[in-house]
Amino acid sequence: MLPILEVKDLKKHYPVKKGIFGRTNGMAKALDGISLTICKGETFAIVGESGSGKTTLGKTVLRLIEPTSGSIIFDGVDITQLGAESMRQLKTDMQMVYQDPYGSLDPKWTVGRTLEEPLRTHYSLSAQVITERIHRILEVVGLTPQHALRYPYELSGGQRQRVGIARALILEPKFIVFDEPVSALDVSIQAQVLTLLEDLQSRLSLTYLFVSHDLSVVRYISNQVGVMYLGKMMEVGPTEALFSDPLHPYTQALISAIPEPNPDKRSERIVLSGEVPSPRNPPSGCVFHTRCPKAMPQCASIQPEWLQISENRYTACHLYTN
Amino acid sequence: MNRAVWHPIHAFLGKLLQRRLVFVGLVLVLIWVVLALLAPWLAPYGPDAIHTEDKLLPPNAAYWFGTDNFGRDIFSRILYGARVTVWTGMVSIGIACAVGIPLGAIAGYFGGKVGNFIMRVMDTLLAFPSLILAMALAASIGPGLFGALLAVGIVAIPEFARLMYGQTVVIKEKEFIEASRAIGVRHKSILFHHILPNAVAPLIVQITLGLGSAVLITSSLSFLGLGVKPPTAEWGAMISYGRNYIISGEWWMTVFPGLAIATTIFGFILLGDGLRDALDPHGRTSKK
Amino acid sequence: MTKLLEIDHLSIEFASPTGPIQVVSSISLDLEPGQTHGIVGESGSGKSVTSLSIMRLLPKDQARVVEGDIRLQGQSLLGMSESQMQKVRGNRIAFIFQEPMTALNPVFKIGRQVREAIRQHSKKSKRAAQKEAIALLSEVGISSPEQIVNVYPHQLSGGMRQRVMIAMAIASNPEILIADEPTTALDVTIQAQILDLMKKLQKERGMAMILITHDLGVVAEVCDVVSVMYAGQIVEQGDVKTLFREPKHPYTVGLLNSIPQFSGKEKRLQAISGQVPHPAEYPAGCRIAARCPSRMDMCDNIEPTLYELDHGHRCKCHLYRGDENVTYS
Amino acid sequence: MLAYVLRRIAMMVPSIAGIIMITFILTRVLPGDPALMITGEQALPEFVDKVREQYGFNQPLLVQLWEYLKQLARGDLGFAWHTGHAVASDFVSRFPATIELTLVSMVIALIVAIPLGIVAASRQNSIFDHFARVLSFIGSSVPIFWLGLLLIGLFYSKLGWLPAPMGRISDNINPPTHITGLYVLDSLLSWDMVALKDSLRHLLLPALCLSMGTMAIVTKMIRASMLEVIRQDFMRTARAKGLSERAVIYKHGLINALIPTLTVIGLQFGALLGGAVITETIFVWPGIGNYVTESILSADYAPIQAMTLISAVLYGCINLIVELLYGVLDPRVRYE
Amino acid sequence: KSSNSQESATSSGEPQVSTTASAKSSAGSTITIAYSQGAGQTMDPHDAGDLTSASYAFALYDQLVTSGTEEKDGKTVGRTDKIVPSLAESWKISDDLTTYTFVLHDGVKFQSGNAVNADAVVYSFERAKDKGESGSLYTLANIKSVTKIDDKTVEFKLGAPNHLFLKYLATFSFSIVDPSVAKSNPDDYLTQHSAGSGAFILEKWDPATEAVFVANKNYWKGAPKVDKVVIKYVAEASNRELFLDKGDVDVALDIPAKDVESLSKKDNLTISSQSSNRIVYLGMNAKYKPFDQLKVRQAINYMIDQQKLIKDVAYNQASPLKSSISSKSPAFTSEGYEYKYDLDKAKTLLKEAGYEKGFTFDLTVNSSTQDYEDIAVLLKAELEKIGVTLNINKVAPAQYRELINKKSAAAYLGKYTSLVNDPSYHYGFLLDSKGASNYTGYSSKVVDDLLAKANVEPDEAKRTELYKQVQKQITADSPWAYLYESNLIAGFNKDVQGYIFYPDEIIRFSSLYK
Ligand SMILES: Nc1ncnc2c1ncn2[C@@H]1O[C@H](COP(=O)(O)OP(=O)(O)OP(=O)(O)O)[C@@H](O)[C@H]1O
Ligand SMILES: Nc1ncnc2c1ncn2[C@@H]1O[C@H](COP(=O)(O)OP(=O)(O)OP(=O)(O)O)[C@@H](O)[C@H]1O
Ligand SMILES: [Mg+2]
Ligand SMILES: [Mg+2]
Repeated sequence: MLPILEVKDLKKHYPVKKGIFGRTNGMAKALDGISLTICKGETFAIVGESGSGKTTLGKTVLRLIEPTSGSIIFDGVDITQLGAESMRQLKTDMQMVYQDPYGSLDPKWTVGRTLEEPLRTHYSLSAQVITERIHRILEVVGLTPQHALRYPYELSGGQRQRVGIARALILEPKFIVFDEPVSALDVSIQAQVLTLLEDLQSRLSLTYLFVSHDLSVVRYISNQVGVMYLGKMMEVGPTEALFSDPLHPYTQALISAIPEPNPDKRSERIVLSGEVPSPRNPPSGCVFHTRCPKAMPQCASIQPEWLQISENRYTACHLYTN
Repeated sequence: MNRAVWHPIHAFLGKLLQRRLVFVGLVLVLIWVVLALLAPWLAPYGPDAIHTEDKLLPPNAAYWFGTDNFGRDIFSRILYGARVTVWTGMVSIGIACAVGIPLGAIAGYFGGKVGNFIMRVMDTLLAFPSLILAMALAASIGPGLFGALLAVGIVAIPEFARLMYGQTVVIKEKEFIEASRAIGVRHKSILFHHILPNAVAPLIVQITLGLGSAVLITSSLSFLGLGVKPPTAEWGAMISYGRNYIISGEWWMTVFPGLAIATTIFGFILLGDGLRDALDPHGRTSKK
Repeated sequence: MTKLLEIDHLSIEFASPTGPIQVVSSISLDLEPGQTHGIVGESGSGKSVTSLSIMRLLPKDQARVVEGDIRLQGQSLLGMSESQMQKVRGNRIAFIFQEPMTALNPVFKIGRQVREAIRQHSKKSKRAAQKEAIALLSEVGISSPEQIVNVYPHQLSGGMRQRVMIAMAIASNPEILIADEPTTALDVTIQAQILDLMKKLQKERGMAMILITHDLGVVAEVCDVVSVMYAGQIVEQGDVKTLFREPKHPYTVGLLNSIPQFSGKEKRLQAISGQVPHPAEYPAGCRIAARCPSRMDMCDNIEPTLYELDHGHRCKCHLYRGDENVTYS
Repeated sequence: MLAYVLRRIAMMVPSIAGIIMITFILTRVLPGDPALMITGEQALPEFVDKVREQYGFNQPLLVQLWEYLKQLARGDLGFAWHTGHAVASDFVSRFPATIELTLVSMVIALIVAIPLGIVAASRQNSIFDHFARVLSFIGSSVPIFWLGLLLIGLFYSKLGWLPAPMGRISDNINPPTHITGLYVLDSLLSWDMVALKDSLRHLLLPALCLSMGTMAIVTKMIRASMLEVIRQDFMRTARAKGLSERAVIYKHGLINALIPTLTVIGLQFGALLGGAVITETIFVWPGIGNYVTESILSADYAPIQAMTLISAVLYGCINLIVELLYGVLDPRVRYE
Repeated sequence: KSSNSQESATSSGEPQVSTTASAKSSAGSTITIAYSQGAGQTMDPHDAGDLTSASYAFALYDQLVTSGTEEKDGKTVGRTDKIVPSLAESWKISDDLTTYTFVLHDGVKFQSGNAVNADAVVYSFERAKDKGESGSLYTLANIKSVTKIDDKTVEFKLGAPNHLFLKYLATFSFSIVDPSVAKSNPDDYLTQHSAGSGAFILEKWDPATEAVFVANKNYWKGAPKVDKVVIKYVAEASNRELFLDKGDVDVALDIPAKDVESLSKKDNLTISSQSSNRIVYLGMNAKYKPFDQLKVRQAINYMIDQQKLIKDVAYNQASPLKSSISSKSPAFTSEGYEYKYDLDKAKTLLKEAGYEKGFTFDLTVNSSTQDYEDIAVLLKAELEKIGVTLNINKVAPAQYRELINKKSAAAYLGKYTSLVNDPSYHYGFLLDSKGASNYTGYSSKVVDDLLAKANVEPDEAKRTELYKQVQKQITADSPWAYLYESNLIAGFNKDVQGYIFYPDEIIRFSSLYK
């Protein structure tokens, strides 16, 4: 399949400011050399614990955050080189859906006005066309035209998230980044949104970058999964393969940590000790070695390379170095 | 809370009227505004009409609040004074808004060196005790109504700039702002259509409270002789004038204009406080 | 036999501008010593209100118990004076809150806060309490407790804070530990650590536990008994294994079908349509009727009772009226 | 920490420079010819010119500014011709009076406001709460100059309970040994009870009058932040430990509620300095406020400039102190 | 020409001369006086330019000659137009009227113990010459030289005969200071310290609050009858009254006219309200339209109802002003003053001047005097009747001084009190076309010539005649509208004695006792 997005060695380092004169002493490496390829029509999921850089990755790919280095090739164009205006126009192709269904809609705007904004920003359309498109998109996401007149506080969380999705869809993009779109929602609503996303993808042949920390959701929705830890990619692979046969000890631990509601399917659990270190002060060598149950002496000093294990499977771990 | 089905205005009014104190405030402010508007029809005498034969009369049937040393009717003067007060309040707060809000918004939204500079200047202005700054300004601009309201307006600028700055900094971090940027909306549009409307509530509160302090500062200036020119009926000036008469027992020359000032400010403060509660149930806007 | 804790047809109302709103309706549950009782349900279903009412920590001027009772070893908690209640809180019943970020006082050192929990219900000296605090912290898996007692909450990660909360909760050896979504705010790997810790402590100390969560997986792993709440009511209650193997209530079934099954992608998710109503708009009759795939006409008007099935398994659904023996799959 | 303080002080420099500029410009556009005011009414024009030259008023503004800066650099605040004294010596003799007035007002305000705010918040909508709220509303609505007049009218002229509002101590009583210049403090230090009593009696009305606004605002702030704190999770944690409501409020709530209030208290010093201008006029208090009013009315540059400069420095220092206190009270804030 | 030594005997009105006085004074007595202002003051007699500082100078220092007093209705009243010896025991005036030779009093000592001798006099005049305030007077007095003849004798040479030279010498500006103290200290030492031979010694001075003077027990004219005089600065008139009434002060100056009546009724108080040299007028600058027209200025004059002003503004504590000089001045005449309140006449005049519809003008008033505002308010109401709109431009003292000094006020309210009670001095400042205080810019060749002539006219009767002509001319030209002559009002507690009123408004507190 054709890659629509290729990210190569993407880095985002935040200066850590201290003191009132804002002297920079150190860098927080939110993204530290991420590479990945997403093919058309596919869902690429990013999982990882809090602070691992998932959101940063999602936003950097859209250049909502300026990368420190690396390239982002979207549809054959390296968008890190684009000027502000061309980047603005590219927004019709790349969109974003946010985690917080409460914070991502302007509380003073009706749904209709929120949906109108992207159209008005990019096209000059007649009021009638705009209304039509709004109504159409509302139906697409499972709302009714009446919802256009509502204010966000009059909607439930699931409905708001649908509005967020509608806002992203109304420009008919090819590629959408979802930043934890369901983690703020109740299970029953979460399922509604997930099925909606599935439907939309198949109907509109969209490509998703889906950020989540919930492995069950990721497993359900994605074709490819990337596991991140402290700004680095630990493992990438096709979903089924990765879940059934995780390569990296971190992936293994993550998968085993998920509570399983089915009492008949419980398995032995690997409980990781300690917590995620700060990206301002990441461990040397393999960033995971401080918590790794299989850590070896060289892990503390040598940074493992990005290895291709089999056709689609990559990982960075010394277990596979030879 | 997200499932509230009321219309926002109904909800707002409901909350507002729930509090009796706010209602008192609203009524007080409205009374003064109405009195100011209708002063020429309500006042039994002209504000400067001299009746030397009736000078220094205590409150009586003909002169409800008594008369001053020229036999001017204190009641009429207070009514006309309301016009001066309403007018200075509106114009000076208008000036403060017109300058302070854009400055704060620009500094908050774009930040950087310019923003830093703007806020530094505002902080510098805030470092002056406001009354002393107002006095120096009023004296520099030259006494009179114009000088006073300009001075009061300038003194209030940094507060609006600071408030708007704080609001902008908070709002611009909200996801819906980034969502708009993700769509490609331009900065100007974001500032006008997203940030400003979301900052309106605390601004309204600040305007209300600002009106209260404008009344206070204007009357203080007049009291110190830096405000309106005689014989303009202004409350602070009336008190200043009347203070010499307290000792000889003519308390009405001081007490009534003082009550007028106090009730006006009281009204604005109650209203502002109530608006804050109604517009922002968590009272978070009160802090920077 | 008197139960350790007994909630008996408890109903709670909140004051609102438009009149009182009942957010918890006639809830009953029992807790045996050493048992773990899970409460699951969607947001707003009344889980936290129920748990806070046991501690009598609901805001007095807003919340009111309109019906029912809560008994601790037969003694009514609702009838206690405030000072008697203070002897129960933290001593016989302890509490862990959802947000470890805000549940600790930001301006006091960890040591002081743990000490306070210790000394509140014993006459220990400050010294002794400090020692005990260190011991407790190490018991909850904090590696260098001597240092941790001297730091402030903001210097700790979420997982560490939750451990501190647990240490404070077990300080007086309570008979019951109520944990309101103790792991929701935590990462999966940390969540696993904390759940492990809680299971371990419970076993060691023989505490009974009420675990509130919306994660069915957590319930399945940790609890013995589970109550499923919906719109202020318990709709299904029973032994965890039975309930998860054979969910009876259409809502429970829907809930289980809503979770992406981890073990395979074969099944498409089956979402429950619609959403939880606001407490002010709870319908008459069965409260789930509008969202229920097996809705019957009677559901709209007649509220079902909690029907007893076997092994203490209860289900609040007209499908399980005694006369008809319909099963749902 | 020390480095932080030094850096903070360094940061005050641009702001103070700004203030020097603003004041300089403001005073120069003040209408009124100082040379005319320096010389008496009978002075012949040639003597007026002589004075103009002597003080450099005939120089271009930039030169005057430069001269002023040079003079400031020498630590010389200039000469106040309207009193005929060096500004510095005027300040030395008047500032303690203002400081004393301001501090005592602040103390009064806090003594009333803190308990009132706490009680109001912990018993929201109780009679205490209503009382506190109404009091704070009234406190910020009543103009000082009016209140002052009424207070004098009542307590001095009508009732005669308090001494004449004139100066800081009665004529027949010797001021306490000069240590700090604050009579109350000095008389305590030198254990001069007669002076203490008398100076307190003199202070009472002006300080009360000046404290009203601050009292109102601080009450309101304490109440608001206490209400905010009461909602916090950690308060519930404290209750869940079995702490009594009192302990919860005073041990856990108070300090958290005080922290945000600190800023407001710091800012209030500025307001008090402003309020002192009016209070001092009304109560004939021999402080700096009176002095500045006179200076503004008689276009006397040097004292106005000195006053704004000093109040800006004071303001900066108070803010710094507030910030440092913040660091002490709130462990989340640390300065290095 | 004549020795005036016998005059000192006749003018026994100097109460402090009495050597037995100190015996009467109660031990440890203090008199507290509330002044209306403390600003602008100095202790340096040569720098003094305001009434407050002037009163200090008179207490701390002596002059060669001083103002006399007279007994009137059983009260001692000061006569600034009558000169009596002080440090100079006698003097001779040369025939050409330009050389004055003074013989100093014997054995007079400064407070430091140094003798008051010819050197001290010479030094003091040297010093006065260079100071702003006294220097002006020095110039006006046209002193050419001051020479020591011997230790006791000093000779003054004038540039031209000057009939009011002795009156100049009696002003505080020509106080004799102790050269040894003044020279051995920095120049501004005297600003805050005293070095005189006067009745009082400065003990303590805080310009913000008070000045404390202690009696000079060795005062050569006899020690004062009090031990201490405390001056309190109380800006607010109401406070001064309050303090006076409560006994917190013994004397309060500048009592507002409106309270005279009520205060006089109080048993514990005496109110002294006496007509001073102060005149209050409305100046109109002919440079500005429409005041360039005589008829307009006359019309304004016809709109002045002096009786009403005196009643409603001055509460009868004033008297009508019928000339451009105080009625207590030598040579005063009200001849030629025909104005009286006449609305129709004013209207007619305006019509003739082409302002039938009236006009608008700004009246500049000084915010420091409440009377001004009141006058302005009344005038405004009056002028409205003839269609003239008066805007009251109330400004702070500094701005007021600037506006009127630069002659940029078209109309202003002014007051004037001649320190030297003589038309020559008065007009030299006010209405001579070169006068330093000629704020209306009045310039009349006739008046200038008459004044020049009068200045050198030795014969008093002829001079009086010339000054009468001056007054008539000015009244006819009407650069001013005359308002009133105001009283100086002071309040005393009943037990305070010895107050002597001087029309120059400067209080001499040395004579007070209780
Ligand atoms: N603007 C910023 N300045 C400095 N550091 C930042 C900034 N934004 C993010 N970071 C840091 O970068 C790291 C990655 O953050 P990011 O938000 O991408 O994590 P995440 O994986 O999305 O976490 P979560 O699951 O909590 O959303 C974090 O440690 C964060 O502290
Ligand atoms: N103080 C309060 N005032 C009014 N209503 C309240 C209050 N606290 C809770 N409620 C209402 O009670 C209902 C139950 O709330 P509760 O917090 O128990 O839900 P929950 O099941 O714990 O949800 P979550 O999973 O979101 O924590 C909700 O509808 C809520 O709006
Ligand atoms: Mg994120
Ligand atoms: Mg909850």
